[in-house]
Amino acid sequence: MAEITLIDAIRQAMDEELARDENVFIVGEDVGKRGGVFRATVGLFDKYGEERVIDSPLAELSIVGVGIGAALYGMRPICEIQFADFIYPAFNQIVSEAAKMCYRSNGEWTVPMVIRAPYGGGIGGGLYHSQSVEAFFAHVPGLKVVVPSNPYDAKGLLKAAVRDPNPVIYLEPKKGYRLIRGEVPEGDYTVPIGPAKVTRQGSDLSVYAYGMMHYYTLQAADKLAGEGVNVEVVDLRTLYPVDKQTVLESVRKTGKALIVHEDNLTGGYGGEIAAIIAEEAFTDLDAPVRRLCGPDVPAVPFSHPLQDWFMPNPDKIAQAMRELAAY
Amino acid sequence: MAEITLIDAIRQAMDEELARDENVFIVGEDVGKRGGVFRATVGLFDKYGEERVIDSPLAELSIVGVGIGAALYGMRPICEIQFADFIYPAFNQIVSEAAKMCYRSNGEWTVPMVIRAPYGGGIGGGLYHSQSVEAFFAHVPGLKVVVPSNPYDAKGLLKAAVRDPNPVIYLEPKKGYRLIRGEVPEGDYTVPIGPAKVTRQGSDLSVYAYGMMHYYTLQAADKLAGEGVNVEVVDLRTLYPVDKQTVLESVRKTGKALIVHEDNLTGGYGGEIAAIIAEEAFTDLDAPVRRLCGPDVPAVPFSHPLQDWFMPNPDKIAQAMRELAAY
Amino acid sequence: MELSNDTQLEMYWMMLLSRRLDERAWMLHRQGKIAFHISGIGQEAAQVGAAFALRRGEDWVTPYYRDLALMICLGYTPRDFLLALTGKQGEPTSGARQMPSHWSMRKANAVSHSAPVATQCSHAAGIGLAIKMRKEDKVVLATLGEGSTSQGEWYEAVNWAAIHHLPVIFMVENNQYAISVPADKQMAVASSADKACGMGLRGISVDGTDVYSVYRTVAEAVADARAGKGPTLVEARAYRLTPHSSDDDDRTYRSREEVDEHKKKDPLIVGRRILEEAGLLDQAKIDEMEARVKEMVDDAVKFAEQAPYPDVADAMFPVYAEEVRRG
Amino acid sequence: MELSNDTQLEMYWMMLLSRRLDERAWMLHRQGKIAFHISGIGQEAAQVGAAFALRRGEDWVTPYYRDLALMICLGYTPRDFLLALTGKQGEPTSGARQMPSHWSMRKANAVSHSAPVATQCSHAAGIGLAIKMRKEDKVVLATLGEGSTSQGEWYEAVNWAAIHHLPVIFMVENNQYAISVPADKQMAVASSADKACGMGLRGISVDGTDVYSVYRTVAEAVADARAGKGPTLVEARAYRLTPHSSDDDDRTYRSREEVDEHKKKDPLIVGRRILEEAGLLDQAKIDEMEARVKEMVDDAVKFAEQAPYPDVADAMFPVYAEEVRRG
Ligand SMILES: Cc1ncc(C[n+]2csc(CCOP(=O)(O)OP(=O)(O)O)c2C)c(N)n1
Ligand SMILES: Cc1ncc(C[n+]2csc(CCOP(=O)(O)OP(=O)(O)O)c2C)c(N)n1
Ligand SMILES: [Mg+2]
Ligand SMILES: [Mg+2]
Repeated sequence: MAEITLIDAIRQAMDEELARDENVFIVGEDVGKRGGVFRATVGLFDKYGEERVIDSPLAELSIVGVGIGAALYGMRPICEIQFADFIYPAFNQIVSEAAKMCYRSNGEWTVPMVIRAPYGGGIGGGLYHSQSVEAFFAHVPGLKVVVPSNPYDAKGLLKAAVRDPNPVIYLEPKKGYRLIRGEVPEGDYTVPIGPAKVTRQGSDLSVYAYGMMHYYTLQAADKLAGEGVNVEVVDLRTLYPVDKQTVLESVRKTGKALIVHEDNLTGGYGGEIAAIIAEEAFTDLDAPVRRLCGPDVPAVPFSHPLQDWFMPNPDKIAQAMRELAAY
Repeated sequence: MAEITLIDAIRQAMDEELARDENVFIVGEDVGKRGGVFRATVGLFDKYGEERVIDSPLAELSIVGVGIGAALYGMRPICEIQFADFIYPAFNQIVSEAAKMCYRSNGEWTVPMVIRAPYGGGIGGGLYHSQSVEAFFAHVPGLKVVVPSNPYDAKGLLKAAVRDPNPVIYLEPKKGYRLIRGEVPEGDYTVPIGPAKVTRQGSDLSVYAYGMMHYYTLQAADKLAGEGVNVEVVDLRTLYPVDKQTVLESVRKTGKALIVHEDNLTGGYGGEIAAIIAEEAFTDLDAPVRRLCGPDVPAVPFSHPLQDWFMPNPDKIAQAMRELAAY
Repeated sequence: MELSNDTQLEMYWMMLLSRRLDERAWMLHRQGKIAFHISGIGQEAAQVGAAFALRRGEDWVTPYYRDLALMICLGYTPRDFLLALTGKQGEPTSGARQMPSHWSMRKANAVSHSAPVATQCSHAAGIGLAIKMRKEDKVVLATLGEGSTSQGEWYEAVNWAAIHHLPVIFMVENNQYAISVPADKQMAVASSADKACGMGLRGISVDGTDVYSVYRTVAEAVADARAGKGPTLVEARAYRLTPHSSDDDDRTYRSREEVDEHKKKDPLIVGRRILEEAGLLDQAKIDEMEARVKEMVDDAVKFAEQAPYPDVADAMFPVYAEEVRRG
Repeated sequence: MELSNDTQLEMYWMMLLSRRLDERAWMLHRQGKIAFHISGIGQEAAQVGAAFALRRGEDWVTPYYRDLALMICLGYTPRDFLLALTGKQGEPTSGARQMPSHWSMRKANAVSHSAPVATQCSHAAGIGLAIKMRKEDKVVLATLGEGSTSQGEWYEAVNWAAIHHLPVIFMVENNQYAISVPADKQMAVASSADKACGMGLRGISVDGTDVYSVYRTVAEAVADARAGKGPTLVEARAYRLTPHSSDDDDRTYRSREEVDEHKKKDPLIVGRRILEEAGLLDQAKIDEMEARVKEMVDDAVKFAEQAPYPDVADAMFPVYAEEVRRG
């Protein structure tokens, strides 16, 4: 098996899905000739033509709205939002339309579509090229929200998303695009949307993370292993709907829970995981449920020292693990 | 003191603020001659003229965007979104612009504005005239999010919001517009944005609620008192920033926490309160932190039995209180 | 594009049936038997004229809430409508989840729409894109009110259709008000059709009280679209002869004289005159039609009265496509 | 609207200073000394022409990221810019929170802008509304790229300005690309100025490489706006002579021949020729100017190199206006 980067896995998934199903198409800003500003779609324009890899006008709302219309007709659009920070103009179409179409029509209409968006900080992108947006969508019944943390999952989850009959928000940890490498089979496979995954077995505490923070969490867990602390790591992967069972099983075993994300703490996705644990695993808890998250400022600042201040990293995560383990 | 309705208190606040400060103006759909579809602005067009009570084009994004521009210039806009369900087109302006202006300009620019929006179910409004939107905003640093539960607070908080130098999302429980009555002084007073309020002292469990659900919670608490259960009720009022101190003080006293809101459970605002309690009051807890919320379907269905099924009400709240008290 | 005598009479019949059904809804509301009605009275000619210009059942439609007459032309029945008004079980568009007049009819390719205005327009563009991708012979009709053309949403959708020469007809039903706000507060151009020039598509304004004029205009646009000549923007000039909805009191913002003046150009009066002048209609024929309509409407009312309410056991689903039970 | 000789020379000076500063940024990027640059090269004439048509410091501006030359005319200094490029302490627009070229200058009434394109346009409309409300003599200039006119946001803002006759000049700097997407994939009209007719305001297209033509055109629009004649849409036709940003590789989507062709119409060449023909400029004068520029740019680079990074202790504030420390 070849070892490839996260972004190559994403491109491979799209390439294979375009080849597999002629209803699949890509639409977004600069996805065509340019191959995407992160080059996630490089080569696809030449291979599949401008009708299937469409350079949209600079307007996210209609990228999604047009995608929805095409999906209603039976197509399988993959909409690219250039940066997750620019998804807000499309908020109405995602939340009012894509998410509610199935329920509101009592199942008569469905919206099989994927909305891909690179998210997250640590790349010098400042306030508007670094945001995490998962909490806005992991609250909206009718949507599925997926965040891969490694190339294998990235490819498998994206293929599953393309084939899913529902709107799937697929958030890509862009800091890891070229940093995170892993083995990926060349042929067809999917990773099911829904289940979280225990990516490291442990007994002393459970750490829940996703995307880039999952990558860092594994590094921190390695460090803690050297210190004799046995950390279990859960990659949440599908943020919505929540895989409560996997979340609860782990904390029931370890008795301690730490949730890590780079989005702002307050009102962030971690609150939901903490609440589920506090409600359903109360009697198993040996310590307060901890969250390590971005601070409550609008987003990641540009200047490097400020960015470092904002972002969780392996050291900060290791420190939080230590403290919780010692509780 | 006169006993007036929630909506009259809201109108009174706007009337007095328009009279007090010539920078204050109202902008929104049908706020002028029509006096608002809920009649919250009735009479203000005649009194202050069409330059200060502006019938906007049917476009929420620019209601907010134009409001922001005017606020940057030194005005104090009160933007009305006709139903909270229609706030999503303005999401980008609220989240990218209003919320981040102060931080991104290092304090050089600020956006003193109020965005009023009627929210919530129980009025036969179906999927798109019943939504609760607080969770989307009570996660965005730079915004303040306020939900009054009674006429006194409604007037005082709205006046405080108009005078606040930041963007304030002011959500009005529309089911209570004419249902909830209370004494309101005629003259000027404000209720500070920030503090939650213990509205009923109790010792057996703490119930956290806001808006219409707070109204129902007090009714349920009365019922429980008859059964010998002593419920403490906290009106959260300002959802963001969170008044952690009041939240924690109450649960430290009672040892049990129930959070009630009508918004969907998963990813809802209640998760944050539960998470704060699970993290910071862990050792005081005698029971799992409970949430009673709307189910995870897209929104409140229209047909009455379905609406009743969706909505929390005094009976359901009383039942949840009983169960938690018995834990 | 010549209409046979039978077709001309059928068009009048559709207007009449829709009108009487609509009037009955107002009556049921006055009687307290239904909670809400939003009316198409005054816009029947625009809707029926457009519907007949389509290959009904084959072409696609993204309608809006005033389009009762349009839907009737597509096969929506009085019984369907009464189930919606009463929120009863079996309501075909949404399982009584949506408010009345929020259409959907899969078998007629009429897409489910929400309440946030103008969102259906980018769906129409997306459907047009899919039609073009599949090289099919279909067109799509999108309708909306003139106020709704203030939404950026609409502009983006029309822009897409114009750039990609999509087979979409955007029909603005200009009834001169958006709730209370007159058209001159929505736009600085004289007619919604004038907006076309700025987006690079054909724009044409037609007397929307004359069903046959509307037919001819839309039929031409449809022919152009089918011929690959791209989209057309049609404005049908009409007048909203009723309050905005059963919740509205239009006396607060427009004079009775103004309304009465427009009643003279009621599309049913205009249509009847044309048919009488052509010798196609007389009092006897009208009496016969009215009797037939009354029977249908009476039947529908009775049917809905006897229908049960939806089962709350069904309310939780289908939020996701995999929960849809077919057949 | 006649320009004195001195003013004409001053305008050329502004273009030259901006150009050399911009070129230095590219060089610093190649040297690995800065992480990111987004360039205004090719658009200086549009920006300087527009700036000189304003009462600088009194009138308002909502700029966008390419407006280095515009900002220089408003008093932004090379040192300011270098602090932004390097993310150093004291960076005046955002405290180094924002990426470079995200301007803000309160003392010049130049509003902070974000990255999501076109959001500044409704701010401009709101500022125009405030100016009108206060019956002041000011105007506001909003700039954006031609691709950004695809955003519904922009349409809504212009619509507002047109309906309310607001003193706003919308200047589209049409550099023919939005990253990789050419203008004919953004709009179905030949010129951005053609969009004006659909919204009911004046639209005019001008050669954006000729600073004096731009000046005259914008000056006329400004005079109209001041006279209460409402907004104007100006398109300044230019060409983006560099890649989109330092992250871009424009060879993937446009030929070198095309770029070279446009280099012949470099605004600095055009400006120099005009001044030389008028006998206002010769080689000696240019040498002197270049020397002066080089000194200023060198100084700025040195200044920024020696400046410290921001203090992370300041990073948490000011999220809210009350946290702003003045003075
Ligand atoms: C995004 C959004 N904002 C506000 C509303 C509330 N609303 C419902 S209908 C309406 C007026 C629509 O006017 P117009 O587009 O002219 O259509 P008409 O009702 O006159 O047919 C408004 C403001 C809404 N449905 N959606
Ligand atoms: C809402 C939004 N979507 C996407 C982007 C990413 N982006 C930055 S600049 C740009 C192209 C802008 O093109 P244009 O408006 O023509 O301005 P130009 O850069 O050519 O001056 C894009 C797509 C953005 N900044 N904002
Ligand atoms: Mg209308
Ligand atoms: Mg451009």
